[in-house]
Amino acid sequence: MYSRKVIEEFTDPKNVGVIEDADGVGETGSTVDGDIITIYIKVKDEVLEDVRFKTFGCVVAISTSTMVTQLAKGKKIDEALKITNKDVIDALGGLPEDKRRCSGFALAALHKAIEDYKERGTA
Amino acid sequence: MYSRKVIEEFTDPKNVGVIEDADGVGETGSTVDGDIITIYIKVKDEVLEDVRFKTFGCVVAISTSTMVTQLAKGKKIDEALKITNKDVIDALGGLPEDKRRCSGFALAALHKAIEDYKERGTA
Amino acid sequence: MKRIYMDHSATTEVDPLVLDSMLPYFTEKFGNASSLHSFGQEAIEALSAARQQVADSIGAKANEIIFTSGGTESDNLAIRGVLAKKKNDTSRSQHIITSMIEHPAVLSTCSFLESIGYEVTYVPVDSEGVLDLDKLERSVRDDTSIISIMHANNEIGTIQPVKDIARIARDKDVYFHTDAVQSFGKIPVDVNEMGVDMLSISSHKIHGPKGAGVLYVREGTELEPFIFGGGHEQGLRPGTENIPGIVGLGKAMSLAKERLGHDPEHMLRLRDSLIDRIFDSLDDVRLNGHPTQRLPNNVNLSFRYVEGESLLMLLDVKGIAISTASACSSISKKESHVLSSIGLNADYIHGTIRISLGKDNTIEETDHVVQSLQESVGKLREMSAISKS
Amino acid sequence: MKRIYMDHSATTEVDPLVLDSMLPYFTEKFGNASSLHSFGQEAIEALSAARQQVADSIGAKANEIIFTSGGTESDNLAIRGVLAKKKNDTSRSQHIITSMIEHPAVLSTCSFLESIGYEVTYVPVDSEGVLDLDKLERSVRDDTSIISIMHANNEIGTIQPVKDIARIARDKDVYFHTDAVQSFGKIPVDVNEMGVDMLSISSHKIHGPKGAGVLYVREGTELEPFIFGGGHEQGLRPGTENIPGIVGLGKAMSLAKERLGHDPEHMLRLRDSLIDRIFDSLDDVRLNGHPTQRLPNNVNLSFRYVEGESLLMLLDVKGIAISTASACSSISKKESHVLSSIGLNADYIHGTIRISLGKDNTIEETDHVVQSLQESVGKLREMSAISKS
Ligand SMILES: Cc1ncc(COP(=O)(O)O)c(C=O)c1O
Ligand SMILES: Cc1ncc(COP(=O)(O)O)c(C=O)c1O
Ligand code: FES
Ligand code: FES
Repeated sequence: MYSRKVIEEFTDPKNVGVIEDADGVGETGSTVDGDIITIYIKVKDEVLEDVRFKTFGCVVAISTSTMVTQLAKGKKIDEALKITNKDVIDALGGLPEDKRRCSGFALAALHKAIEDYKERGTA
Repeated sequence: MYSRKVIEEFTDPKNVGVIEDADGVGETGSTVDGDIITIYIKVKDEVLEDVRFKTFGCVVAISTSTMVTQLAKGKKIDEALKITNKDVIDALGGLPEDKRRCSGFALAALHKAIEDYKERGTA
Repeated sequence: MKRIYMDHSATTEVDPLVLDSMLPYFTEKFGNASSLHSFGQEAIEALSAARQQVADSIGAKANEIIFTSGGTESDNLAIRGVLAKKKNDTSRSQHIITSMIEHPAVLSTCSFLESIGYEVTYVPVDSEGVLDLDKLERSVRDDTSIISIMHANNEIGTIQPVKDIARIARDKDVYFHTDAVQSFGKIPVDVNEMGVDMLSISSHKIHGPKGAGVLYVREGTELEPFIFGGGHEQGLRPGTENIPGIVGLGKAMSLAKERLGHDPEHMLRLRDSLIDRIFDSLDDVRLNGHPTQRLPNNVNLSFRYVEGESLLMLLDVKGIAISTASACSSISKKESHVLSSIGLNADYIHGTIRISLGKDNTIEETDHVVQSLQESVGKLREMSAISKS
Repeated sequence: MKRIYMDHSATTEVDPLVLDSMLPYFTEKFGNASSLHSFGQEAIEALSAARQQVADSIGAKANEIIFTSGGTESDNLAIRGVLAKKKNDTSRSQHIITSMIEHPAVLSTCSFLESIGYEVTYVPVDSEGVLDLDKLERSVRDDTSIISIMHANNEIGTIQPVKDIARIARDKDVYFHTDAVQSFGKIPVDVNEMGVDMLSISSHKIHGPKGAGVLYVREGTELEPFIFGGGHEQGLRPGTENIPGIVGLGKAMSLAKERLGHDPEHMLRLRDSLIDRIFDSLDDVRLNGHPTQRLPNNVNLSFRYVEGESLLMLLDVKGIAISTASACSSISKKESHVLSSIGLNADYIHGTIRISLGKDNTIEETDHVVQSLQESVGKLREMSAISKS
């Protein structure tokens, strides 16, 4: 059902954790649905210097979370915003059809974190 | 499904044939139903000296035919009339439930043959 | 005594290659295909591979294959599935067309449907068992939902003109289901060539295990399940999948498809030689069904003055296994609806047997059968209360 | 890596003795039980022997045993069979009683029946999953036809007071069907002790092959088939009998019955030690279901701050096979209706796993499971976006 890559990322996730002095935080999901993804970003010169996540959720939620952090980390914010859902899925070697819905949560959380960062900047 | 005895009697039936100068002939069944049993008797001093059959029909029709002739042959008419359907079935080591109906045809043909003999006598 | 099995239309022995393919799924890869763990994944992989094998064998796509417990269930699902779906579409739902010589799986389903208010037209066949296409065409109504006509008959082996039926169905925009339980593996079965919307297959008739079957459902055909439970098989057939059975079925269908260039030809040679020699050696015999438009493995004969069950048992004593009518009804000696539908005389009807050949039958076996038939028919005719004279 | 299988409520490996008993029926004694010849007779003998084994294992008579393709079909047949028979008996037909925690085989059947005009009462259960007997009794109406309440639940293992339910049903003159798919082989199942009219069993849950099941039907219970075809199984289940499957089922039931004095005790010991040690080693854990009135092989636990599928997969990577909810629905991550019915908090509901033990699991395996659970739950909690702090 899950690709080998999904299982690899899931069992050995990178960038797990909280950034205490994050420049932006984004959260998606709800405990009722059983999935919550929080993404923390640290920005320097418009570059995502650090990206971390905390996820309560299924295999897809966790593996997309770690993949999104890996794809985003080191990228400029503009470039990071260009990461598509398809990029995430491809990087994971595909996802089961019936799990496609949840694959967008992590990316959405990243977008929210970047928004949060931008809002803070303009505040 | 069929007892060993039924198969034995069926594959090696005794008393097959026509008695040309029979003292009584009885027939049951119809070609439409696919079963016709004819029983011929030869009587001497009220004893069934010879009993023969011709049967077009299923395994039960044939095996009860030969069994009825064997049970009746050599018996006094009075005694032959006392042969019950159960006697025939027991002598065959039992018959399948759903074939019980056809097991009475051969005995009925014997009764008809005896009737025929009696009618001829009174004629 | 070496036994001779010539009742392959009733059921077949499982091919050793098929059994081998099944064995790992009983004790090692025994998972439930609904489980997420590795045991479940093994089951899912087996299921997908079998589905692909089945699809490839009939020119279908994998997502068009629904696994069932056998031919009977497949027939029920096809007909009742379509009707259930169309239930609320009142203009197109009340009427079903089938033939007079279908298997009980279709006929009993139709009687049930009649009992709950549907109307069924039973199209007749000619004396060789071929469907009356004109009558079929004329029987289509505005409210006809489905036509279900078998590919080849299980008793007399007559092959129906399914392409023509499919054309009529398509013209009239009615679903066409065919029961290919007897035809698959004997003659080509390709769902696109044939133009069918649904097609039934039963594993145990093609050297696969008992307890598995297929309903092919063309993409876009709208069905509802008639058994309810979990959402297996695209929601059309709930219940934990019978993985070993399905694996065996997939293998059996692959093998049958591969051997289609060889096995049927072999059976055909045996069939025709058997028929010729029986006619040479016995009088008052009739061949039922179509002389050429018939399954390569079917020989259906009526012997006058002889009763079928008795003949069957005399042959059985000699180690030869054949059948009287359809295997389903041979225990209750009621008249075959197929033989009455082709107008066979009562004279002959009771003396009918079916010899159905298999790929492994040999010419030597047919020699033995011809000789045994001659002896047995002779013996029964001598004993018979009716005869020529 | 040696794998540890603890998902026996989903399916079980076929016992080697069971497989041995089946093997001859694939390739040697492969006849169709409807055939009159010797191959058919072998099949009939196998069928009768299996029927007797099944009957003996549940205290029934052979003629009360109907073979089906599995638990789902048995459940469908029981409920729909009774209703079909009573269809014309208008005073007693419109209403069905079941529980809120039945298997989808019963619940989906009931929704279907609702969709065609029947009324269904879903009796609630308490927080430990035990049926509310008062509510059950009060829900019986003049037009109630059947009560269907499972013997033991597949997710949380709670055992229902079937004797009490049977008493109510008998008092009110309503048929009582129970789904014993999970209970047979784990706790005593005797149809007379229990007082049921109908009872479902599935072969693959008790070390028998997939694709076979039983519906026990008490003599005198009036049913109609819901699949149509030949007249097999007393007219209640048409289709060529799956002889190898049925033989395996008979053997599996015999073995389970024989081992009833031993296997469940072993599983119970493992179960309780597993529960104790998990509670010792982890916080924020809940045991779902009844503490004592539960299947000896069922451990259903909720871990707060953790999601079930993730936990399942981490364990799978370590070679441990368990399940999240009922195997049937684990692929679609919808909330378990059983866990909502017992009022489990959303907090816990998503972190629920089921460990279902088998007779061959060992204490060493449970050691490994306890340790792996501790590691995996710890890891996921560290990763979790929600937690105590
Ligand atoms: C033409 C036809 N259809 C359907 C069936 C039923 O198949 P099964 O026995 O697998 O249910 C049979 C066999 O009995 C058959 O010959
Ligand atoms: C309680 C219960 N009933 C019915 C079923 C359905 O059985 P089967 O998978 O054999 O159709 C299951 C198993 O999934 C079950 O656990
Ligand atoms: S994130 Fe909801 S099921 Fe995966
Ligand atoms: S005599 Fe009629 S079936 Fe036997």
